[in-house]
Order: sequence, then structure tokens, then C-alpha cells
Amino acid sequence: MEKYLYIALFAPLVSSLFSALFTATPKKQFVGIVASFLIFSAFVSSYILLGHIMDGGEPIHVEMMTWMATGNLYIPFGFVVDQISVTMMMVVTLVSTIVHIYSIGYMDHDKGFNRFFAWLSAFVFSMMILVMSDNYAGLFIGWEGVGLCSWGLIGFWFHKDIATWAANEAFIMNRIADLGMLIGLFLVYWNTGTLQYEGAFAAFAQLDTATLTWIGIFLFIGAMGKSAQFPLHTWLADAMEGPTPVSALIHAATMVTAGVYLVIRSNELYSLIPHVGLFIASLGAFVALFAASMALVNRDMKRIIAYSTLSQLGYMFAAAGLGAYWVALFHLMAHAFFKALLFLGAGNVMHAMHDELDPFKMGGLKKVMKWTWIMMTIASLALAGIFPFAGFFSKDTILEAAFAEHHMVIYGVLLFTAGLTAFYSFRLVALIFHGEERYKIFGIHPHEAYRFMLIAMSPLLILAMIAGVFQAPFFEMVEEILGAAEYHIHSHVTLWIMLVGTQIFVGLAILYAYKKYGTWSSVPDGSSKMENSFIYKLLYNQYYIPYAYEEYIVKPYNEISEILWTKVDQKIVDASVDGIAGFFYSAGENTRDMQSGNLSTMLKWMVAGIIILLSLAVVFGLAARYSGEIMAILSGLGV
Amino acid sequence: MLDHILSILIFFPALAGILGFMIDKKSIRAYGIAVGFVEFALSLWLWFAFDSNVSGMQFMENLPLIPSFGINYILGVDGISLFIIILAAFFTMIGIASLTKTKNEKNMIITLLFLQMTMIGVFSALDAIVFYVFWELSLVPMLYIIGAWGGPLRIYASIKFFLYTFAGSLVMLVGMLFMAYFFYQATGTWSFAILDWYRLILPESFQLWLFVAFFFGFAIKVPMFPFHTWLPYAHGQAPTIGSVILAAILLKMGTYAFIRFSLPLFPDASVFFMVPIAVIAIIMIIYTAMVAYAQKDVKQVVAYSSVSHMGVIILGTFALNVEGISGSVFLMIGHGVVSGALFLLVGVIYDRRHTKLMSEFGGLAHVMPRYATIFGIMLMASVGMPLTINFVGEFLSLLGFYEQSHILTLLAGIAIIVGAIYMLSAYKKMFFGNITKDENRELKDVNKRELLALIPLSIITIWLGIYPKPILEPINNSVEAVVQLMHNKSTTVEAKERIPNVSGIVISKTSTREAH
Amino acid sequence: MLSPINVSLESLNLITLAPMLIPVVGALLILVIDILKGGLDRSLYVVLSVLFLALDFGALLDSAGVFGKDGIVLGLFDVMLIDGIAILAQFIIVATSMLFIPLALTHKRFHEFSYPEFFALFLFMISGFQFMVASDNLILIFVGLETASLALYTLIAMHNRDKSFEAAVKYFTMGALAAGFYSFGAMVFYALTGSVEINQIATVLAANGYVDIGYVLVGVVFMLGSFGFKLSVVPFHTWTPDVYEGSSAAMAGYMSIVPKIAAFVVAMRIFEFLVHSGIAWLEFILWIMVVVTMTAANVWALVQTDVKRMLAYSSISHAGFVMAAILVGTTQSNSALFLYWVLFSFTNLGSFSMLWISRQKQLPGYQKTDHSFDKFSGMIITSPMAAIIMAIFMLSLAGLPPFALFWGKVYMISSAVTGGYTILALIMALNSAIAGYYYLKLIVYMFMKDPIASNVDNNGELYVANATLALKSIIGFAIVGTIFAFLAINPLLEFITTFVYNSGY
Amino acid sequence: MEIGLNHYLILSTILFAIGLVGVMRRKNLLLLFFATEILLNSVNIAFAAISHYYGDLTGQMFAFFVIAIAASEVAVGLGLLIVWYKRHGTIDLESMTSMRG
Amino acid sequence: MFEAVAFYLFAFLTIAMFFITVTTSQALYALSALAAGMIFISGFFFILGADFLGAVQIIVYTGAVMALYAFGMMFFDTTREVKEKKGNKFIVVGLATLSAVLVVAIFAAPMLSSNVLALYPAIEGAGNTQSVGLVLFTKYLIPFEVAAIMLLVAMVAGIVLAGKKMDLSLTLLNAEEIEQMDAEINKKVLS
Repeated sequence: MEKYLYIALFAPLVSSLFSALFTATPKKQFVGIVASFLIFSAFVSSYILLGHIMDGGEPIHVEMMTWMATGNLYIPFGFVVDQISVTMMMVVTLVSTIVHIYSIGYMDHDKGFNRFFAWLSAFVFSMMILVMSDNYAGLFIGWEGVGLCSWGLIGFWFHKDIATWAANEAFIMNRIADLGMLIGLFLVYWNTGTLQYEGAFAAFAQLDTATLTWIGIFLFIGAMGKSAQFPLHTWLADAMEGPTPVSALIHAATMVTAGVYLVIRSNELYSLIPHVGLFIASLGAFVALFAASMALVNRDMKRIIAYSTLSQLGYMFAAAGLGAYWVALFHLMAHAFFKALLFLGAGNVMHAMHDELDPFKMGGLKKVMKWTWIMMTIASLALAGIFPFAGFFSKDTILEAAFAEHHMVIYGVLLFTAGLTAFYSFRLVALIFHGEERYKIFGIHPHEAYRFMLIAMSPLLILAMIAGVFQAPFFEMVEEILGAAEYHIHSHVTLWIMLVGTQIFVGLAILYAYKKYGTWSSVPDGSSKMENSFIYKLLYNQYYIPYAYEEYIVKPYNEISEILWTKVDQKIVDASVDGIAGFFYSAGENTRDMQSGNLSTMLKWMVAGIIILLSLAVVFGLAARYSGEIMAILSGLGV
Repeated sequence: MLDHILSILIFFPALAGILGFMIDKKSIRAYGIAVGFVEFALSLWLWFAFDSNVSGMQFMENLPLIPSFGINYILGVDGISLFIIILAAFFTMIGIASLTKTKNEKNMIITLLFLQMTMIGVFSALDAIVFYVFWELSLVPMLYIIGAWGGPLRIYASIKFFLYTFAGSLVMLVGMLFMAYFFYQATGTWSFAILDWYRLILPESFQLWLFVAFFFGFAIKVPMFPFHTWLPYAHGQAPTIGSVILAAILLKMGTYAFIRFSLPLFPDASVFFMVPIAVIAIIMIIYTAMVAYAQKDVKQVVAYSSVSHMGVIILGTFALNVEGISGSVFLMIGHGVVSGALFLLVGVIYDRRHTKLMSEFGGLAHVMPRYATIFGIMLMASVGMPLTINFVGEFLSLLGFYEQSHILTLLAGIAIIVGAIYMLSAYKKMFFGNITKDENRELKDVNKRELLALIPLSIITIWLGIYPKPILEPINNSVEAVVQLMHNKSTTVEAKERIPNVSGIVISKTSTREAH
Repeated sequence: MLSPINVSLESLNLITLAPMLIPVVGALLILVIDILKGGLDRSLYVVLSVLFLALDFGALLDSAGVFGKDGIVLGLFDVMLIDGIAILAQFIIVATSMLFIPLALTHKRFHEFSYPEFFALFLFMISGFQFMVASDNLILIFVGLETASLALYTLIAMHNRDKSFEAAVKYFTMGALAAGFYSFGAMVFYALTGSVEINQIATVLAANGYVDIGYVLVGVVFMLGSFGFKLSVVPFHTWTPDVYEGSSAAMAGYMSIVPKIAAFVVAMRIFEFLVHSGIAWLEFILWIMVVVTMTAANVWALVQTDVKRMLAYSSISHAGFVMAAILVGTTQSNSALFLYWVLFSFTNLGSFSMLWISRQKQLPGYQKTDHSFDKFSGMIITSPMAAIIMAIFMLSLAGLPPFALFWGKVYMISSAVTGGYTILALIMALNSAIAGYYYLKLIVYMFMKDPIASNVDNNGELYVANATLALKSIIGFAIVGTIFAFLAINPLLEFITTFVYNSGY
Repeated sequence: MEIGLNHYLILSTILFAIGLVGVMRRKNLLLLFFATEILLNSVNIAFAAISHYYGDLTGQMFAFFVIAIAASEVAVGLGLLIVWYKRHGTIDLESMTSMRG
Repeated sequence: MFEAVAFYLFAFLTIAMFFITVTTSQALYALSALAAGMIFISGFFFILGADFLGAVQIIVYTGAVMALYAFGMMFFDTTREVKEKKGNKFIVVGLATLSAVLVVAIFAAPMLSSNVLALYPAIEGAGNTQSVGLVLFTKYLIPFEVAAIMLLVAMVAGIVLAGKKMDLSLTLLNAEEIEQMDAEINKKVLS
């Protein structure tokens, strides 16, 4: 089985290196094919491993080689395939295989075709390390690795200033969180003496709550960055500047869920500190609502989906925070499928619309893009949690979990958010695919995507529809390691009321969206009443948070840097050094006239020297002679 | 020959330099590369022959120089110095190999060979005065390199570099003389042998003063805030090769000296000054990173980034535990490789455009993809991406210091944020966007000669990031000995607590008997 | 009535006179040769001088042997005092003179070396210095000092141009004033103790327990004034830069070494016991003088535009540095003084010789003085060897290891450290950094500036305008000594320490 | 009224001071040399007096040598002045300021 | 009493003479006053019983040195009035007065160690000159000989400096001029 582990892990690396060989050469179709094939082989390996685990096989644990070893610190390159990681592996390899194949078509006309695959495969490799590592340090490698690849892919079209800016923003913001994570690692190491999950988890039980709380907080800070939780969320929306397959893979299905993965992976830690868990859950619920609210009014197709992702991440955290780790993981998986599908569909639309992103400028596309329309609609249904699609099983379980844990506020928020989710999802679908063909104003001739792209997307479509089926086997599989009970509402009646009520609520939201936007006919120009309302502006401007960051963090940082350089470094630190040197030099310049060249002056100096010495001698001689008296006088004075 | 391999390593380049005067100007380059290669091969042989399991000094040589004053020519290497020596040999080799056409090429190459002598001398000297000799002597070739081949402010920069470091090291010299005097008082004989000094346990008050004296010498060399201002000038004005060697090797002298002198000689003082120095280190990290961000000149960015990284090294050193010190030693290697490579990269573009202002570039990734790639790799190494060489060192340094102070480590950890900020923004300014200047449209990508230097560096960067063990293990062994020595020598309660007792290490391995 | 005095010849120890008499004989011989046949070439006199100096050196070796065996030798009614420091100082004086005198064999002809009187006066001067150091009788010291000084004034003036006369007159006049100070100081000591012999003075003062501290201080002040002049201690230093500038470079180099070591030895004899007697005032004053001299001279050197004048200030600074030895007053510090001065003699004479071989007679337009910094621009291009040698001398003067003066500096600072003068040690060390600037300035000109066009054309001939084999050999000797000094430090140090220690210092 | 050693010493000091005034004041080198003679002579008085009061001849010896030295100085000093005068027609020390700084 | 009168008389005279020497603007006055002062000083020597010294003072100083100065004055034509710059008189007088006051202040206190053992006492019954001779040619033989050398040096120096050798400066001549000069000398020698 280890063989499959290595294939799963290193096939993406090989793919990446292979593609990287051709980065400097013009587009080669086979690069994409080879890369996709290699990723697919990783998927197959993962599938075999999944089978192994599902069959109740022992988790596979290998230690490849030593990485760092000094003092008491010992960090190997160790990998583990257990229930959690194999789930993640499946998600990652599946979605990435699809995205790879999809990208062959999507990036068809791009100069950086080969480079794209190098980055994309590298990302898969990093993600595999992240999920497969058996220790926190290895996780951190993957953690940073995905950050790097995300940077490379967001800024893939590096000629676009906004894209590279977004890439840097994403990287830096993640780094802030990474610091928290790093501190978390240090805490783990110095308190448990190891960074291996096994050893650390075993040692957690002996630690006092305060320490554990700190560890939990810092690790979660790491998770917040990667999963774009408030207040580190702004990068995710900006990251949509990258190519759409990237958004699908990284910013929907895999990387952003790494934070959730971390929390799930550290479930033994968070189980010990439920108060931190509650905080996580609350934050998750808040973000779910917060992101959904921004998605309501946004006019950028990809951003809407990005906010939706953010919102769903909030759901996951809410679940994980409440101790429903398996639910979180399941939602993670299901979400990966339908959200990737949604993004890829959006990619098709973008392709068709020549990179136009404003859904108000589209409309009526279902005629030319039938398959895409179907896919996106189903994905949206899944997202909205309509029975029997994937979202229903995963998201509703979260609601149940919140309800069962008696956190009614969280439950209420999540429920309300579910309605919002449905609304904005179908607002998007309605605006894009229904109504008048507004794109004609702009002279665009949309066309359906390549067939093979659609075929590549089909597995996702199927999974988005049927993922709910896996809920039971999945629970069975992860139960052992995540040890959580199924969340059953005690009364069946209550359960049914909840389920049906939710469905109706969501359904109404969908209908409202269709009603409002299904027949939209004009491109808003900012003059309507709604667009001028305070709420709209607040939401449209993302609560002014990016603006605040720009004004109160970025700009001051620039200014302080400038001041530190020009004022402090040059005018104070350096100037004082030069000042010392200058002091000596100017002392020389000012006193060199002492050497006037006039003999008379020179003689006077000699005599003056003698006089000075004599005066000192007299003072000293008198002091010596009358030292007794002087002492007496001084003591008389009370000195 | 192995008995004298260190002497050979030191004086072979010097001899070659002297003989180099006889070589015709046109052929000097080949000569330089050949000598550099032989020296590098010798240094590799040293590594090969080095016994990684021994924590003490190896290949010791001892010749009387001024025995009546206790000055002897004592050499030796341990895991801490070994790799810096190899790095020095390596960088001189590739430095000469990648040298662009300059005026007075012959003088440059001969100067580099002399510089190499002094660098290897510093890292293998085990007598304080011999150490000092090489330490000071290293200023001269560097002075010449900056002053003769540098930019418009080269003379100012070179003199500033020289005098600043010279002044600092003179204070250190006084400290050394005091140390020798204390040794004389304690034992009745003069000795400047470091291993002899290791045996001397000083009262804390003496330690504090001596620590401060040594600190001046080392801190200016490192350079630590607020003594760092010579560095931007030196780097900004120096020719590429000068910056490369300066960043890669010369700065390491200071941090190396902290580990070789300050820690084992003054363990109590090290503990006493740990927090203030950590604060300085943090200021270095954050402050210089911010200053780096404000730079217009890409070389200055790299220069200030050096200061910032040196802050992490200092922090690791003053973690006073095996993890931290090993990390800082490793980071010295890592930073040497990475910053050296970055300066080489800056040199590549400077050779083509004769400007280093970032505003002159933009969109270079279009015309110079290979260049952009290598720059990107080094950039990522510089910001401490895992699986690159710098991460190992940075991680261990911070990890080590975390044991001493949580909050300070948290502050120091900001390094990974601010580092990313200035590096990425510099990269963005240079490589991303569209080409705006016509001069940049026809730029040639890196050529073979440049790749000759850059490819090995990239390989090392990644190789040691993935598999640091071959280097980390010998470092670890020697560092454990140092930490144990510190623990044994420390007198105050706090120091005993702060400096871990490395169990299982037999201190006799580093016995000073080997020196005699 | 007077009774005849019987003096046995053995008790006179006439042999103690041998080293001083040899140069006197040589001088007289030169004068006689000149009278018998004038117009002979200078090479004859140079070689004769060297020969006599070699004889002198041989005699000194003999004295050293005697000292090694029997310790301090007194001679001729105890006026002559041949102790370790006298021998060491004479070694330095004679050896430096031997190095100096071949510098007369320049390519161009200069006035002073064209006449035999120069060499005669030179030898007289050496014997004057030798008498000065080999006695503790203030009278003989005074007479020896004046003999040497008067000869020296003339030697300076014999360079025969306006500046040299000016220099000689300034030196002379200030010297006369210093002679007044000296005699006044001696008078005070005589008044206090009834003796003019230093050891006697010390004995009497100690016996009295320094009750007349006020008088002692007056004497000390005037002695400080007089030796401050000789050693060019600030503020008695004002003659130094002018005199160095006015005299030929070779002479300036010589003056920076020989008269000073003679003065140092006498200063050591006079001040050592006073410092040891615990006169806090003297310690304080010496401390101030040392620090001020070192620092102020360095500061003035910073702003010079002429290399020779810069070196003049630098030698003031070096003298100040070495003065610290007298302040510290331990065996180590006194040994350090001699060690330093031996090493300094090589280096400084070498650097002045480098100026000397580049001395032109007509100055080109861009050059205001004989050795302005501009002259050395881009020397590394036009004559690399000379530039490197000059640079090494400069680095050695700056105290950069492993060149000669570094070892002197280390030992000197170490002696300050050992003697408990921590702040002083720091100031001494940091002064090297200030000094570094102006030494570097020359290096900057030589290595980093572009050469002047006319120098490129004639292939750097300018820098060896005056070179002959003799000069080159001397420089070669100096540079080898400067670079490989570290090999000689140990025997030198042992030798010096033994001699100093056995002399009771 | 007994004349003691102190009287002579004070006299000597006063004369020495006069000499110093001359040294500092005179711009004509010849007259300046006069002042240096005063310096030496003033010391000679003190030497003779001390010698007298101690009944010791050393002081007289010193004074004797001081006279010899003064005489030699005159010879050299005048020689220098003559050379200077031949070239410049003046022996004013203001004419000797070519070197400074 | 006689001693006291003589002391104060001579003291007054020497001070006055020397004061004139340093203050007068007439070089001739200065010279005369100096010579007179020198002679008065010899008076002290005689009072103090240093007959030999007194004689030497008159002969050497007044005879030789003053004669030299007189010749010098004639040569330099300094008979005209000498102008001294004013302005820094304050410094001059101030410094000198201060020094005098300081030393006087110290010397005004009685010499405590006047019970010093005379190392070279004047010999009972012998005249001053004899005693001096005895000390001079035993103890101070070497200084005496060195003084002889010194005088020789001074003589050589005087001749060199004041003689014709300094008239033409070889230092300032360039090589061709020197050759030409040498050739002329050789011609003279040959002819």
C-alpha cells in the first residue's frame, strides 16, 4: 500500500517538474495531457488507499526520511493515510484531476500554458503534503507550499497589475496567519516535545487548559488565514483575479479548506478546549452570514461564488467548532464538489463572455450554454441545500448539529444564511442564464465550452447530485478517528419540521431570486434607489473593510516605511554615525588654525602649556598641603 | 597533508594571489577559476575527512607564534565553522567564475583570492589574536573591491565600511586583551587560545563588561541595529561580487563570533543580555524590513533584507539552546547562499541595464523568464518558504528562542510577514506588469556564465531545504558541546535555568587538551 | 689644600664610552678627509658613515653582552649609565641611522647630501643621542641633547630651501625655549635634592617622603614642557608638522624616530619614579596629555592635504600613544614602548622613504606641495608595486594586523589593560580608528581614484623619480620587516623584556 | 635681613618670566634670541645660589654647561638667521609663515 | 647686610636691564641692556662665591656671545626701530605674570629640604676655581668633552650655514644646472 501512497504523493510533483521543464517553451498540448494523467494516477492511488481504509485497513504510516533533527527536535518527512487524510486526498485528487483536464481547454490560448500546469501540479503536490503529513511541521510545509502556489496562480497573468497585487495580498495575509500557526507549532513542541500528531495528541491530555487554549488559538489563527475567516478574508475575493480553474481548485475546493482540515485534524486538541471550539463556531457562523450578505449585491460572478465559498467555510468551522468534526469534513467534501463545479461553470461562462464577469451584462445564456446552465443550476441547488443534492446532506447536518448542541443563536444564523445562500446563488443563475440577452449590447457572441471540458466536469456534476449517498459510509469510516456521534434530534417531529421548514425557506428564497432577477432586462447604472441605499452600499463595498485595510494598514505601512527610511535611518541612525566622524573632522578643521605657522604663536602655545600645567600643579599642591583644612571646611559646610 | 589542511586552505589562495601578479591580464580569469576550484575541492575534502560524530575541534594545528605573550597559531574546525569555510570557498569560486568583464580584472581576482584567505582564516582560527588578524585583514580586500569597482559613492561607502567595522573591532581587541589578562591572572600564563579561555570561569560582573566589549566588534560586523548603516552603503555601492561575498560570508563573521566567543566565554552575560539583544534583533527584523520596503533600489532591498535576516540569526543564537543555535548556524549558511544568489541576480540585471532602480524595470518576466524563475526561487527562499534552505534555519531559530520568551518570539515572527511584504513588492515591481521601458524589451535572459553560478545555488537552496541533515548533524553535535559548556560554566541561577543541560553529551569530547 | 686624586683606570670603565666615541671618530675622520681632499662623492661619506655605524652597532652588541652578564654598568665617575634601556635605545638609534643614511644616495642630487659636513654632523648627532640616553646625569643629558639638537637643526637647514630654513629656525627657537624649561626644571630638582642625578633625586625625594610636593610638581611641569617639546606632546607639538614639512622626507622620517626614542628613554628615567611614587597629579596630567596628544594629532591629521604633513601629525599621535607606556609604567609597558618603537621605526621610515623616492624637484601645476594627496592618484595603475608597498605601510601605521605596528599596538594596549588603565586602553584603541581615516585617505587616492593623465604617459615614473638601488633596498628591507614582523616579535619581545626588566623599569 | 635661597629663587623666577615675556613678545628673531639668553641666565643665578647654599659644586657645574650651551646656540642660531637674511632681507618671524594648518 | 644690599641692588639692576631688553624698540638698547644684565648677573656669582663662574660669565657672555650678537646686528641692519605688533600684549604679559606669580607663590614657601647632603662639596681651603676644576675634570669630564663636541658641532654648523656653500641650493637646481655647475667647478680646479 505504501507504493500507492508514494504515487499519490509524488505523481503531482513529477507532473509539476515535468511541466516546469517546458515553461520557457511555447505551448505544448501534451504537457497538459501528461500532467492530467499523472494527477489522475494520484487520484487512482488515493482511491485504492480509500478502499483500503474503507475496508477497515490499518492507517498507513510511513517515514520517508529525516528532515530536521537537532537537539530534542526530530522532524521526519512522515506521511500517514488515515480516514481523515484519505478523505482529503480523494477530494484533492479528484477535483484537481478534473481541473487539470478542464484547464487543457480553458488555458488553450494562453501563452503560459505549460507554466500553468507546472504551478497547478505543484499546488496539488503541496496540498497532498498538507493533508498526508503525519506531523505539524510537514503540514506547515504543505501549508506554505499551497500558499506559494496560490500566489503563483493568482498572479498567473502577471501582466495584470491587479492580479499580481491580489497574489501578493493573498500571500501576505496568509503569512500573518502563518505566524500564528508557527507560534502554535512552537507551543506544541515546547509543551509536548514533538510535532508528530501522535505524540502531541497523546501529550495534550496532560497539559493544563491554559496552555491548550493558547495552542488552540494560535493554530486556529493559522486556519483563519488559509480559510479566509474574518478578519483575514479580503484576499479570497481578490484572489478571483486568477484563472478560473485555479479558483475552482484552490479557492473553492481545496486550499481554503485547509484551515478546516487543520481543526479537524487537531480534533483531539479542540475536544479538550470546548470554549475555543465555541469561539470557532461563533466566528464560523458570523462569517457565514457576513460573507453571504456581501454576496447578495455583488456584481462580479466569481466574487459572488467566492463569498459563497467563504460562507460555506463558515459553516464548516461552525460544525468543527461545535465538535461535529465529521460533519465539517463531510461538508468540506461535498462543498468541494459542487463549488468546483460552480466555478468551472463560471469559467465556461467567462470564456464564452470573453472574460466578462458582471452577470448583469449577461442574461439568457441558457440558450447557447445549455450544459453549463444545467451544471450550474444543479451546483447551485446543491449549494442551497435542496434535497436530494449534496448540500442537503452536509449543510443540514450542520444545522442539526447546531440545534442538537443547543446553540440556538448559531443555528438561527446558519439557518438564515442558508436562505441568503439560496437567494444569491439563484440570483446569479437567473442573471446569467435567464432573462434578456443583455450581452448583445456589448457585441459578444458566446459559445459553449469544449466538449471535453464539459465531460471533465461531469463527475463533479454527478457527485454534486449524489454525494449525499456517501454520508453513511463516510460516517462509518471516520467515526473511529473523529469519534463523534451522529446528530439526531431527539424528536422525529422536530427533525421533520426542521427539515421541511428549511427546505421551504430555501425554496422561497430561490423563487424570490428567480422572480426578481429571472427577467432582468437592463444593466444597472447605479441610479436605482436600491443601489443608493446605505445597506446596498455597505454590502457592495464589502463593509468597507478592504477600504479600511487600504487606508489604515497599507497606506500607513507605506508611510511609516518611508519615514523610517528617510527620517530615522538616514537622518537619525546614519546621521549620528556620520556625525561622530564629522565631529572629528570638523574639530580638525576648526582647530587647525592653532597651527598658524607663526613662530610667535607656537612659542605662546608652549608657554601656555607650561602655565596650564603650573596652574594645575599649584591647585594640586595647595590641595595636598592644605588637604586637612579643606576637608575640615568641606565637612563644616556639610558636604 | 590532512594535518595541515587548514593552513593549506588558508594560504593556498594567498600564495596563488601573489603568484597571480605574474600572470598575463588576459589569462587571469582562468587562473582565478582554477585556483578557486582547487580551493573548493580542498574544502570539500575537508568535509569528507571531517568526522561528523566528533563535536570538538578537528584538524587542529598549533605553532608557536609569540609564545611569550601567549599568541599561537592555532587552527581547527568544528561543525559550526566547517560549512562556512566551504561556503566561502564555494562563493569565491563561483564569484570569480561569474565575474563580468571589469576594468583591472587582474587586480580584482587577486584581491578576491586574498579575501578568501582572510575569510577562511577567520573561521578556522582558534587563537583570539590570529582570529583578529584575519578578521581585520578581511577589511582590506573588501575596501579595495568596494572602493575601486563600486558605484558613484564608492569611496564614501568603502571608507565607512572600513572605519566602522575597524572601530568596533578595536573595542573587541581591548576586550580580548582583558580576557587574556584575566586568564593570565588566573593561571599565570598568557594565552589567547580560545580553547584555553573556554576553561576560564569569570565572575558575572567581568563577563558583562567583556561581553559588551566583544559585542561592539561583533554587532557592527553583523551588523546589528543601530550599527547597520554602513551595510546599505557598502552593498549599494559595491560591485556584484563584492556584495555577494560581503553578504554571504563577511557578515557571518559576526554571528559566528558570537557563537565562538560570546556564548561560551560569557554564559552568564549572555543570559543577562539575552532580552536586550533579542529586542535589538527584533528591531532589526521589523525595522529594517520596513526600511527595505521603502527602498527604490533593488540592491538596497536585498541589503536591508540581509540585516533583517541577520536579526533572526542573532535571535537564534541567543536562544541559548541547541535548537536555536543550530538553527542560527544553519541560517548563516542558508542566508549566505540565498543573499549571495540574490546579489548575483541583481548583478545580472545591473550588467544589462546599469541601473538598479526598480522603477526602471517592470515586466521583466516577459523577456527574462529564466531570470524571473531563479529570482523567484531565491525570493521564496528569502521569505522562508519551507523546503528551502532558509526555512530550516529560521524555523529552528525562532523555535529555539520560543523557549526563552514567547512574546518576543511572536514579535520576531513578524519577520515572515514583513519579509514577504518587501520581497514580494520588489518582485512585483521588477517582474510583473507590462514592460514600460523600451530598453527592457530587448534584454537577454541569463546567459551560461551566469547560470553557472545561479544553478548550483538554486540546487543547494532546495537540496538543503529538503535534506538539511548532512549539514545540520555536524552542526548539531558541535552546538550541543557549546551549550553543554555554557551550562557547565554558568554561575548564576538564572543562567543555569536558561541554558539547558544537554544530557548525554560527554563534555570531554571538546576537551581543551586537544589544543596542547 | 687639594690632595691629588687617584683614579684607577678600571673604575672608569672606559669601555662604556666606546659606542659613543665611534661616531665621533667617524665624524672627525670625515671632516679630516674633506679638509685633505674636497669634492669627493657623497657615496664615500655614506659608506663611511654606514661603516662607523656598523662599528657602533658592534660595540653596542658588546655592551649588550656585558649587560646580559653583569647587569647595569656605570662608568666614568658614574656619569655613564649603561643599562638595558640605554642599550635598547642605542640599538634603535644606530640601526635606524644605518637605514637612514643610504637614503642620501638618491637619483637626484639634494643639497644636504652633497657636502661632507652633513655626514659629520650626522655622526655627531648620533653620538649626542647616545650620550643622552646613556646617562642619568641631567647635565650630561642636557649637553648630549643640545649636541644632537644643534646638529639636527643644521641638518634640516642644509636641505637648503626656504621651507627648510623656516623649519630649522622654528625648531631652533622653540628648542631654545625648551632648553630653558629643561634647565629650570633641573634647577628645581637640584634645589630640592641637591643632586642632578636622577637616581639620587629619586632617593632623596623618597627619603623625604615627597613633602615638598609643590616644588616637585614645578620641576615636573618644566620637565614635561621640555620633553613634551621633544616628544611633540600637545601643546608643545607645534613645531612638528612644520619641521617635517620643511625638511626632506627622509630626514622627517628619521626625526620621527630617533630623537624621540632618545627623549623617551630620558622621560622614562625622569618620570618613571615619579609615577611610581604615586603622585596622582602626574598620573592625571600624563593621562590627559597622552589622550589629548593622540586624539588631537589624529584630528589634525584628518584635515591635511599633504601626505608628509599628515604623516607628521600621525607621528605625533604615535608618540602620544607611546607616552602611555610611561604613564602605565610597568615592565610590560616599558617593553611595549621599545617594541613599538622598533616596529614603528621600520614602518615609518619606510613610509617616509616612499615619499622620498617620489620627490620631484619641479612641481607640476596640480600639485601644491611636495607630496600632496593628488600626486598619488591612481598609483595602483601606473606603478602597482609601489602603491601596494605604500598601502602596506599605511595599514601598518593604522595598526592593521598582521603588519608590524599591530603587534606593538596590541602589546601596548595590553600593558595599559594590565596596568589598570581601562579607559585609556579604549581610547588608545579607538584612536586607531580615527587614524584609520587619514591613512585610508592615501589608500583611497592610490587605489580608487583615476590616475593623472601625465602620470599614465610616463608609466608612473614620478613615483620612482628619485629611486636608486640603495633607496629601493632600504624600502625593501622596511617592507619585509613590516610584513613579516610577526616572526620576529617573539625573540624581540623576550630580548626587550629581559633588558627592560633587568634595568629595573 | 638675611638673604636666603628663596630670594634668589624668586629673583630667578622673575627673570625667567621676563625672558618668557620676551620670547612671546618679540617678532624680531635676533631680539627673540636675546630673550632665550635671559631664560638661561636666570636659571644660572638659581643654580649658583643653590650651589652656594648647599655648599655643593654641582650647581656651578650646571651653570657652567648652560653657558657653554648658550654660546653654541648662539652660533647655530645666528648661522640660521644669516642664511634667512641673505634670502629674504629680514629676520622678522612674520616672514616665516609658509607652512601652516 | 652688605650681601643684602648687593643682592637687592643687583636684583634691581638685572631686572631693569632685562626688562629693557625685552621691551625696548631699539635693538641697540636691547643689546646693551642685555650685555649689562649679563655683567650684573656675574655680580651675583661673585656674591655667591662662584668666582670662576662669574669670570666665565663675563668672558663668554659679554665677551663672546655679545660680540657675536653685535656682529649679527650689524649684518642684519637692525639698528632701525623694531616694530612689535600690538594687540596680543595682554596674552603675553598675562601668561608671563601668571607663570611668575605661580612659581613665586610656590617658592615663597620655605624650602624644607635645605638639609641636603652636598655630594660634591666645595673643598675646604681651596679656591673656587680649584674646586671647580677638580669636579669638572673628574666627575664632569665626560660632559665637558661632550660640550667640546657640541661646540665643534656649533662651529661646523655656523660655518656651513653662514658660508658660501648655502648660496646655491642644489635642492632647487635641476639636474642639468647641477651638471653645468660641476663642470665649471672642475674647470676652475683644472685651470
